[in-house]
Amino acid sequence: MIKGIKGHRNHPLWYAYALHRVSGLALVLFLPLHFYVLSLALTQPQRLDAFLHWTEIPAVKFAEMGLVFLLSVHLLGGIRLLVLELLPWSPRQKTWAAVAAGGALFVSGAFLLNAV
Amino acid sequence: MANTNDTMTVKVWRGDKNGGAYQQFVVPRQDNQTVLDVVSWIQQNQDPNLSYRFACRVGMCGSCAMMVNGTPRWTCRTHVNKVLDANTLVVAPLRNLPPIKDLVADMDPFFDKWIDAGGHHDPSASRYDAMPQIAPDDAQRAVANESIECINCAVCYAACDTVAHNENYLGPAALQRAWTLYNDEKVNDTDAVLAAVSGKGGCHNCHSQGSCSLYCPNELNPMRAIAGLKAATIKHQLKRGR
Amino acid sequence: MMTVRANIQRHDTDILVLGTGGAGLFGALHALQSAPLNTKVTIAVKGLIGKCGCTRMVQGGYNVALGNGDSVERHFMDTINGGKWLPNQDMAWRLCTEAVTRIHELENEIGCFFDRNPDGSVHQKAFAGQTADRTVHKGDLTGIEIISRLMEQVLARPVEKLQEHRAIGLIPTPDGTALSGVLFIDMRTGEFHFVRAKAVLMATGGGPTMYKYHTPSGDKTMDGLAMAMRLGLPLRDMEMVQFHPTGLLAGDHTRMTGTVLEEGLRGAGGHLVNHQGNRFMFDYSDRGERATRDVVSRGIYAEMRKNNNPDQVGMFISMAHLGPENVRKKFAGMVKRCADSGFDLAGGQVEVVPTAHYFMGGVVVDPETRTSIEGLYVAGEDAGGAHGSNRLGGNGVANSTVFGGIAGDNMGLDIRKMRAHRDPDETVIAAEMERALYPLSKPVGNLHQLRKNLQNIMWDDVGVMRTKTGLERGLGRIADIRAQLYETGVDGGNLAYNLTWHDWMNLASLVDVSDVICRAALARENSRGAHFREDFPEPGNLDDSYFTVARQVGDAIEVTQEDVQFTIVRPGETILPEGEPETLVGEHA
Amino acid sequence: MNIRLYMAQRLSAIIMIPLVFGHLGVMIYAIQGGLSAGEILSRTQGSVFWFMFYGLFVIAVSVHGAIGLRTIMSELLRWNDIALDAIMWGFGLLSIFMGARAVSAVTWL
Ligand SMILES: Cc1cc2nc3c(=O)[nH]c(=O)nc-3n(C[C@H](O)[C@H](O)[C@H](O)COP(=O)(O)OP(=O)(O)OC[C@H]3O[C@@H](n4cnc5c(N)ncnc54)[C@H](O)[C@@H]3O)c2cc1C
Ligand code: HEM
Ligand code: SF4
Ligand code: F3S
Ligand code: FES
Repeated sequence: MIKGIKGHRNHPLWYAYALHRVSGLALVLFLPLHFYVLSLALTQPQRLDAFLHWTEIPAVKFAEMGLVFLLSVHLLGGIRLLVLELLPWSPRQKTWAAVAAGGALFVSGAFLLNAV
Repeated sequence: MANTNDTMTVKVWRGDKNGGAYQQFVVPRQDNQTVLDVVSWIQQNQDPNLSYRFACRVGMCGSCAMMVNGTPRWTCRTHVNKVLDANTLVVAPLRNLPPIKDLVADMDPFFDKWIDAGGHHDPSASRYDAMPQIAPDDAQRAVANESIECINCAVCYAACDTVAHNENYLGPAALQRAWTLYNDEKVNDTDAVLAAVSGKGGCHNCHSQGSCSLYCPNELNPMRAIAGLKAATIKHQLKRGR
Repeated sequence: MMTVRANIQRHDTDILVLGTGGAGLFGALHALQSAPLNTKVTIAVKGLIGKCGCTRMVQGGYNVALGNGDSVERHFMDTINGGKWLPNQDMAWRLCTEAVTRIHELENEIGCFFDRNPDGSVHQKAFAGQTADRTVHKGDLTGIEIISRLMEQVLARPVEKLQEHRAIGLIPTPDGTALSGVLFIDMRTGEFHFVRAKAVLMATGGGPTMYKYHTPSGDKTMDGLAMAMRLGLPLRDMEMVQFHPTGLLAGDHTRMTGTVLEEGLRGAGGHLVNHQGNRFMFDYSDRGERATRDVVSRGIYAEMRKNNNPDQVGMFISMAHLGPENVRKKFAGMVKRCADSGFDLAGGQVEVVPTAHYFMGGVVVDPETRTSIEGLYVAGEDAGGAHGSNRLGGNGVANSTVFGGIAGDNMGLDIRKMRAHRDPDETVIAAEMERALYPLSKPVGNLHQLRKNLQNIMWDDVGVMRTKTGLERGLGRIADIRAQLYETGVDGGNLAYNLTWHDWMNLASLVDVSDVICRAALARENSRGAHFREDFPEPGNLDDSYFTVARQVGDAIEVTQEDVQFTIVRPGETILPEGEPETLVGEHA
Repeated sequence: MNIRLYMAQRLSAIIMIPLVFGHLGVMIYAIQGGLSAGEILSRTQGSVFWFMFYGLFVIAVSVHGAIGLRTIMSELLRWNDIALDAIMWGFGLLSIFMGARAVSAVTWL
């Protein structure tokens, strides 16, 4: 597994947890900004348009995509957690949970590549 | 002694609650050598002041757990070959518990939480009553049986980052015990079990990091038990209509 | 050289329990139940509560007659026969009757769960030497279930908890007729601690760890019996050391060596083979590998002596013919444990030796656990009498939980009559402290080697098979070890959690008790149960059965013999109703 | 975290699952079609459906995010309960307020 990570953390479920937290935190920080931009439509539609043009710039687009990426990662991770916590466990669930963690990573990675 | 193939480097944490540092030893390698044997060898042959704890030496008492190369393990049943990294072992007292001296951690917080989680049987019958008839293939009993092998070694407790970050968190072993009680048909007041795990440090703090289940030396699955508690508490809450 | 910091903390309690095995924990719980409200109960233990001692290591299970053809009478007769007519019959009877209540208490009040039959009733199986399916169990980890549940009950109650407190002396009153309290070392700080109590239960669990190969947990070093001896209490059956036939042999350097490979392996059809690959147990018994522990231990030992290949000390247990997959499934825990130390139990062979397992000897008590000194109660493996010369598998936990509970009941009642605490004999406190501090003033030496030497001596001279010559040689060699021990010092620079200091005290206890074992073994010139004299292989006349009593008088040990009182049944008789079959256990295929 | 916060957080998460899928869908569609303020607004303004959709979303995400933030602050910075509750309510209310403005901007006539 990954070198340099503290021994007890070096496994897929822990990575899934860390990713979920980081993505959640990033989304929380992004949310007010997002709302602000949208509310521009009310007061100054032209500035919203300008902003949306601004989003055509690759770097910005990349950042926006990053957020979409985070949202989808968080979504998949969240679904995984909800399934794990609220639905009954089958005997294989421990393995299944690890697979799902990997799966969420993979799917969101693919999404990122697609979108860019 | 030179560090050859016949020896290994062992870094041992020395200190107490006021802090400490690693001290290096060179220890001969042997067949069938456990980490506990390595630590014992150092105490018996190199430094008589080294402190560590063990009792049963066969993985039944849960006294000997330590951090070995960053990972919590029962040392009496951890073969050196399994954990040796670049011919080096780094041994420290169990994480998430206050150190007493060298490799000995104070396990009281772990057991205090065990009791706080409601982790003991509240009798519903007496010694003069018959033993309950319980079919071995009873589904609920099967769930209760799953964690019966817990030796309260606190390996899971040391592996969990939620424990590290949240001092109220009851931790995987205590919650798993509560889950067993919840599924024990001998327990009358399952509401009380759920109440004990629904407070500030309760099961809802678990982030399903899974380190507990991964490192439990008895291959138990506290993560699953905690998930069970989460679902049960929700069901109970919804039933109460709130 | 260090200056001795002989400051000592003192405090009082009402009821003090030493040890947290089955006996200690039940003692504390029952004392809380029977004592007047607001009685202070203190529990002091060398390790952590419930995490040290042997009760946790119980695998096979708990003997109790629960009907289905079995009866308390049958359990009793098995116990007497197994003990070769040496048990104290009143104690054995108490054990068998009370076990029935205790197992119900464990299930219903303590919260244990024992394995069930398909119909939901409690499952019972038969250990060797039993005539009924009697052993209640939880898989092969019965002790974990029992002790974890007991531990929780005690932790949840308002009991004063002195963990990692090592008892080093039972302190009498100045006139010596009663106990005042117990002197401890708080292992975490290295400080002395004297606790006065109206009633003290000693339940430190014996534990014959003075043998090269032994099964008990590392904290058990016969401290209790050594303390009792210094107090002048009579000890009985001290020659009776039970060997388990199949201890793991994994090398000198690993603590795994000596640990038990479970009985069930032989029961399920495991073979014992010598280094030529031949089965040999049928040379020693027509029950082969399924003979009782003492017989199989002697068989292995005899075969080991025949083999003079120094690289192959032990014999081998071989399971592969039963199908490795099958073995892996049926004995999952054992297979995994062997694999952890590098052996393949399911498919290969594992080297085994007889290993010292249980100590039948102990303090002379009455069936109420009272001793000859007021205020001191002894229960569990520390107490002698219930098993006589041999303990049946499954009677160990039954014994400790039954008598621990009885002790608790009695202490709770007896303290009602005891108004005040008794003052200690300060000279004894001073002497015990001096004894503990003694090694700190001597030049540091190799304690570890010394303990190994003792263990070799006990194994060679006072072990599975004994002779007069060997025992006499052993006596001399034990004395040598004692002399060397008193020349071997410990670095006392830091007494906090100083394991080496405790190793010294451990060895001191072991030497003291080893000496008594050897003397008692010399005194018994016949062979009964666990005690086998090659020079006196016959059991002697059962009607004239006697047990040994050892006592320290001044600096000397006196060993005397006392006749067994057949208070319930005489040799050749039975208390089973007429027409009862001899055994209800079919030979399992 | 206690059971009420836990339930609120999980409930809001469940509510958001379809909403996020919907939102992501719109965004991908929008990206592919090129995006202008006018286009967005023409789709959403005056639509009761989108009002309900984003209204619910804002409430759910505010609850969910606020509780999530509380958890993180509690574990990483070990704030006390008062500070934690303050940041939770502060963030939640701010988020609802800003979100309400955004929704009304996007869906009002
Ligand atoms: C591997 C193994 C398997 C066994 N399997 C079975 C079985 O299947 N069935 C059965 O019936 N029996 C079995 N036994 C025997 C059984 O475990 C014992 O007979 C019984 O548990 C003894 O209980 P106890 O309470 O007397 O002592 P223990 O449980 O050994 O407890 C002794 C306590 O005293 C403490 N102590 C020791 N010295 C001091 C001191 N100086 N100061 C303070 N505290 C001290 C110890 O730390 C410990 O807490 C087995 C034993 C072993 C070793
Ligand atoms: C469908 C959408 C979502 C689902 C299913 C979902 C699910 C979850 C779940 C189950 C948790 C609990 C994790 C834990 O306790 O370990 C969580 C935490 C969190 N979520 Fe979401 N979430 C979603 C959307 C969002 C959004 C849009 C935000 C941004 C505001 C967000 C922010 C957070 C934060 C900050 C946490 C705390 C993270 C932590 O405790 O580690 N979530 N989410
Ligand atoms: S669940 Fe496993 S790791 Fe945790 S205390 Fe029990 S045995 Fe140890
Ligand atoms: S590691 Fe900790 S976060 Fe939960 S799943 Fe296990 S208790
Ligand atoms: S010493 Fe008992 S579990 Fe390791």
